[in-house]
Amino acid sequence: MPAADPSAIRILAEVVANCCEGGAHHRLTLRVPGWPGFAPGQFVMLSPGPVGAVPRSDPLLPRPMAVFREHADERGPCLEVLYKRSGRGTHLLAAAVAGESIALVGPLGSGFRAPSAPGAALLVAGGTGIASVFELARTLADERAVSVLLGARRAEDLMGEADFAELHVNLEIATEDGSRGTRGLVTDLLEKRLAAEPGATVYACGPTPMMQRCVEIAAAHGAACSVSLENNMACGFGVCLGCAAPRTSGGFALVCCDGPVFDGRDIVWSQLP
Amino acid sequence: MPAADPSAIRILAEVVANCCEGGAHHRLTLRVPGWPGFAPGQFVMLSPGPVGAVPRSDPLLPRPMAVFREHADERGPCLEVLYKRSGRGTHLLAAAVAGESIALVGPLGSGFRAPSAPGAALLVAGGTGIASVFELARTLADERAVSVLLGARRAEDLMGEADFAELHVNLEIATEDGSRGTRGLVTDLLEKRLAAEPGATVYACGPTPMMQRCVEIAAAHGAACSVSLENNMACGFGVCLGCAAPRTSGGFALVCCDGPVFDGRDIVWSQLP
Amino acid sequence: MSADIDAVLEVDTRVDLAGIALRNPVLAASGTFGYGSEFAPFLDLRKIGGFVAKSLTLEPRVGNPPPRIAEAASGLLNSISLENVGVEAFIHEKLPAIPEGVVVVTSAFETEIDRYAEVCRRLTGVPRIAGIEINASCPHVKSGGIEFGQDPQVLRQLVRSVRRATTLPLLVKLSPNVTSIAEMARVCEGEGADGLSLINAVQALEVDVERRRPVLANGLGGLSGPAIRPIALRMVWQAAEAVKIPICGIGGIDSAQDAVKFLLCGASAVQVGTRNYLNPSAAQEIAEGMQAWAKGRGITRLADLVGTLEMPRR
Amino acid sequence: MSADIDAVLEVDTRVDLAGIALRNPVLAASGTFGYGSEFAPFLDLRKIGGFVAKSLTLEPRVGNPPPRIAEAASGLLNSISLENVGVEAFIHEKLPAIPEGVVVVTSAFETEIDRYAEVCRRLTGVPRIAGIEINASCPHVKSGGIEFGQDPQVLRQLVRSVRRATTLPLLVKLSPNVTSIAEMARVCEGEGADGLSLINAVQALEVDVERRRPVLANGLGGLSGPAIRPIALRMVWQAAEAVKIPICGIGGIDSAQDAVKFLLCGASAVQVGTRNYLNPSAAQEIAEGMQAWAKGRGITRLADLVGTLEMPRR
Ligand SMILES: Cc1cc2nc3c(=O)[nH]c(=O)nc-3n(C[C@H](O)[C@H](O)[C@H](O)COP(=O)(O)OP(=O)(O)OC[C@H]3O[C@@H](n4cnc5c(N)ncnc54)[C@H](O)[C@@H]3O)c2cc1C
Ligand SMILES: Cc1cc2nc3c(=O)[nH]c(=O)nc-3n(C[C@H](O)[C@H](O)[C@H](O)COP(=O)(O)OP(=O)(O)OC[C@H]3O[C@@H](n4cnc5c(N)ncnc54)[C@H](O)[C@@H]3O)c2cc1C
Ligand SMILES: Cc1cc2nc3c(=O)[nH]c(=O)nc-3n(C[C@H](O)[C@H](O)[C@H](O)COP(=O)(O)O)c2cc1C
Ligand SMILES: Cc1cc2nc3c(=O)[nH]c(=O)nc-3n(C[C@H](O)[C@H](O)[C@H](O)COP(=O)(O)O)c2cc1C
Ligand code: FES
Ligand code: FES
Repeated sequence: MPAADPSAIRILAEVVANCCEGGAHHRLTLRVPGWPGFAPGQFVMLSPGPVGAVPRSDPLLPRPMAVFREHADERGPCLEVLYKRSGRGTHLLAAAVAGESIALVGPLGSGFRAPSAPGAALLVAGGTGIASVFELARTLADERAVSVLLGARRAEDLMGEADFAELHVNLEIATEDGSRGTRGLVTDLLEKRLAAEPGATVYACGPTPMMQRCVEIAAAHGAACSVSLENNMACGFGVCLGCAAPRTSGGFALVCCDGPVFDGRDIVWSQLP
Repeated sequence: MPAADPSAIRILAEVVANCCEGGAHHRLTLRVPGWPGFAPGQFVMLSPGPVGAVPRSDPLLPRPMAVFREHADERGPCLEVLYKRSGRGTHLLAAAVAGESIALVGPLGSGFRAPSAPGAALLVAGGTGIASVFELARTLADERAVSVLLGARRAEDLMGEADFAELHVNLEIATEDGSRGTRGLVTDLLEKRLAAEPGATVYACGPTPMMQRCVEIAAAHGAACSVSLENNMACGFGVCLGCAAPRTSGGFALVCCDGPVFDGRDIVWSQLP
Repeated sequence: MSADIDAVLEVDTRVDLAGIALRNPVLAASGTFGYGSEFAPFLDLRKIGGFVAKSLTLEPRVGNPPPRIAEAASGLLNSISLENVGVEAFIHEKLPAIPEGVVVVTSAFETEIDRYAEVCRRLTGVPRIAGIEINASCPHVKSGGIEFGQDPQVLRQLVRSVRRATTLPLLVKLSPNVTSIAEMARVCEGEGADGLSLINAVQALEVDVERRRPVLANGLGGLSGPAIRPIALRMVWQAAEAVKIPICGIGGIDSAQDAVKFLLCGASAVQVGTRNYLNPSAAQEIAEGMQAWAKGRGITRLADLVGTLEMPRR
Repeated sequence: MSADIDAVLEVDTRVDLAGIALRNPVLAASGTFGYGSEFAPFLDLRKIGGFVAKSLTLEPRVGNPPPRIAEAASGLLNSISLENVGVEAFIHEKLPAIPEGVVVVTSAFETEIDRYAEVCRRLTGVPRIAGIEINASCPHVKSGGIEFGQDPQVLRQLVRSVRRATTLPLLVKLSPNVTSIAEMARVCEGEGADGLSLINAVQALEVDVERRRPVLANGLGGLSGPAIRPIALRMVWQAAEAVKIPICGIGGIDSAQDAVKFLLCGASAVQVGTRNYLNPSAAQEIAEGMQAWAKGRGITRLADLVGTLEMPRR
């Protein structure tokens, strides 16, 4: 059982900003003194809601959120999280206002590994998974050709598009209703690009069926495909054993510390929760 | 067992405003379509926190709050509540922003009875009890001499002073540290006024020891004294039997529907929770 | 097309609970709904399946001294205990105040078996009373304070005795404070109970650290509300596996989805408890919500949901 | 003046738990603290009383298929079950990684009594191991799946057997899924257990209404967290009334005040469980919080709080 990132910290982070970016999408900026930096694909556990004298106990568990990116201002390191307001935890998160504190544990997880092959990188993302690949896109773009393929049901469901547009990457978008980019599935875009760029390395994060399809497409083209899983988690650092994902080689991997990033072939997709 | 006010309604009331008035004091204005009006001393049960798709279950119970006053704007009836942010429920209440909904049940309780004697009315209030006597002061002031005696530990702990100052009442204030009004206890003010105005009727709402002392002072002067109790409640309309207060005549009264207003002599003060 | 389906699909919400015909499976739980008419301002009593009145003893009883309630994490602790108007006052004063067409189940609660039986006899033959629920969570004085529902032998004697005392549909409300709810369920079935209600509040304690005393004046209390829902679902499922008589599921039901969970676990109907305090319109909202839920999924009979949980076999 | 008192008053936080000397009464609970070193980034392991390692079986075990956790109202449901590295890997790989000066209690967990005893034998004599906690909440295969801790006869045999197998301080961790925790406590005391730990998670079920299946792949699970705290406080108080051996209180402890509640109910020490997931610094914060709480009230020894709850007598 691998341990959590030894540089991980636990802190009451101050909310610098927490803005709705249209629909259910929000951008949270947290001030995190002592933040040790992070690798693309790492995440934090956030416990929204009152802390201190009047702690909340429902919803109980913290929520895993990818670190979208980090920066520093005059008062120290800050990090940004993009999230979708969906259930009880993210509703509570959306209610946090500047100046409040949110308990944070991180950085957690093992993050993405840089491509071992020299070719292009194809990043496929959908839903909340989009937030997990931004930093990967940014860093890889310094050294190689990067295509980012974003998928959503409708244009409104796209998260962080403007941020990606600022990177030196080839950005392609597919929506199921055609309201933005190509009409269809993002995996169709992947199919086309892989045909055009054999030898590319694929990275995927999003809904399970999307990731599973990416792994199949990559395999058919003989390309490596890393995926970042979004299992439910209680701790995020390898002690609750709650985030188990079945391994092709038998037994279970812990998504929080063996991953969240895995080689797509190592996961038994049919048995994922 | 008397029933709840038959005009009581249950509604998701819209927050019109929810402002901090310094320190822990807040003023909440709710739009309540169908609000049937209220008698001085009646209260509502408020369930702060998310409703609908993502209900909260902790803290679980609604909180009783006196109706401070009511008004109507072009969109219908509104009511005002003054509250002190103290525990988990009121912290959650303080987080509600305009446009959100708060579940409300009310008006509840039996309220104050007008004095049976023709003399002056002496209203003694401290802590959150101040909110319970405002409407009583306002209505009684139309027909008789009214003195309002407000007590607090320090000036910052006084709630709604400016509202009382606008009424045609004799307003006197006592603080324990002397930072506002007379230095000392509000019950000392009562003692003086009762000596000056024998035959006055006393009304008291505030911390239990304060109310108990008011009852003793009134008794010593042969004056009637009504008190409004602030017991913990689960339902507010007579079915949980949780708000029991021991009666002098034996057995228990339900504060929510037999009261919250009682003749001070009817309560066994030593056995109040 | 989907509008057509909407028009055609009527969800049949009726259920039979131990011989009591209910227009829908949502009742209000004993002790949380007073004697019914208290809720008239907040819901239409004819739109819910029915309600179980506050447990009745032979004589009127005053309750425990305050504090009697305390808040817990997602739950409520209470020690209201035996407080009620007594069986005669219920029959003569409370029952007539309940509108026609409302299904009224009564609840009996005593400290000795003979007295339980006597309460049942008094309730039997009274018009408007649809059934009796035996509250077995009362401490049995003769067994040293252990609840009637905690000892299979005592429970057997109790059910045998009350079964003889009434011809009304008889539900036994089980205590959750037991090692095996299945065993208790079988005892009741064996003695001719028509159905089971479960669970009652879970025995619990909350402490005031400053005063070094229990928060409740009475010491121990019963925990209810969402906190106990997963415990109640487990017990309903275990009881439903053990017996054939119908079950009424109780414990932390807050929403239509919660109610559906109990049906899936094997309950034929449910009772809403603590939630009634928080939202006195809850029982009706939950009943309507179940109908909407079923409709949205093309389910035509709520009764078809009962016991359809697919439990993995080990 | 008050500054003087502050300077003078040192709170003695030391407690003795069944022969294990602890620098303060706050341990971390088995299964919620891994093998200890996972928490090194988040707290100083020497600032807590100690920790109970994840329960060990003779052989390494893989756990149940996912989902293994589900959120409940103020609680967590889990079906992690037997997953662990096995007793040998613990001794040779995990134990050496734990810093010196940290009190390590091990936990044993098996499906047969002989195997429990064998785990205890292997742990006995290993340097650094301060004691053994017997996790009695495992289903006993020979009794048809009922937990070891649910049957007094089975529990008696288990404790007798493990007592013979080790000279280490022996704690028995009781299952809360019983009618009488006092009876189970007395069984353990009678068989020579040095202390009791309680409670383990409460058996529970959460349902996915859309898929009509339990949320956990395994079906039933254990409920932990604040939701069960009032149940745990009740059981600790009942067990403390029944036996003289020390008790370690467990269940939903979130804060120093919660921990004090358990001491008042009769626990000599406490274990923090689920809260470690939410806040990996929690155990240390709670230990320090208890000291501050006591200091603020002029209490000079935490051990003086144990069992001082004033329970009203009926
Ligand atoms: C590594 C990782 C990175 C992620 N990054 C992002 C991101 O950058 N942006 C983003 O928007 N989302 C991200 N997610 C997903 C995010 O964590 C979920 O959307 C979020 O937890 C939903 O919480 P909620 O409270 O709004 O939903 P809820 O409705 O409360 O939760 C959804 C369902 O899951 C259950 N559930 C939720 N959390 C848990 C849990 N911890 N254990 C068991 N059951 C649980 C709930 O009971 C419910 O049934 C990430 C997830 C992972 C694992
Ligand atoms: C008739 C009436 C009118 C009132 N009017 C006002 C008013 O106008 N303004 C105002 O500020 N306050 C008013 N109060 C007092 C107000 O209801 C309390 O201050 C409030 O409940 C505190 O809630 P909290 O969540 O902030 O505190 P908490 O700290 O959550 O509650 C304080 C303590 O009481 C317990 N508790 C709280 N509510 C309950 C309950 N319902 N049942 C059991 N235990 C409970 C908590 O567990 C805790 O121990 C009134 C009370 C009554 C009875
Ligand atoms: C304040 C209170 C009083 C209760 N009184 C009774 C009672 O008189 N008879 C009874 O059978 N159950 C009584 N109950 C138990 C409820 O009927 C129900 O079984 C329990 O609260 C669990 O359901 P819930 O979680 O929905 O509240 C009472 C519960 C509460 C909270
Ligand atoms: C995910 C998880 C795994 C657990 N594993 C074990 C275990 O291996 N052995 C054990 O004795 N208890 C185990 N427990 C039970 C805890 O030690 C504790 O008794 C229980 O969770 C109640 O305490 P809490 O409410 O503070 O969590 C586990 C609990 C959880 C939540
Ligand atoms: S989330 Fe706890 S082990 Fe992975
Ligand atoms: S608060 Fe429920 S009866 Fe008074």
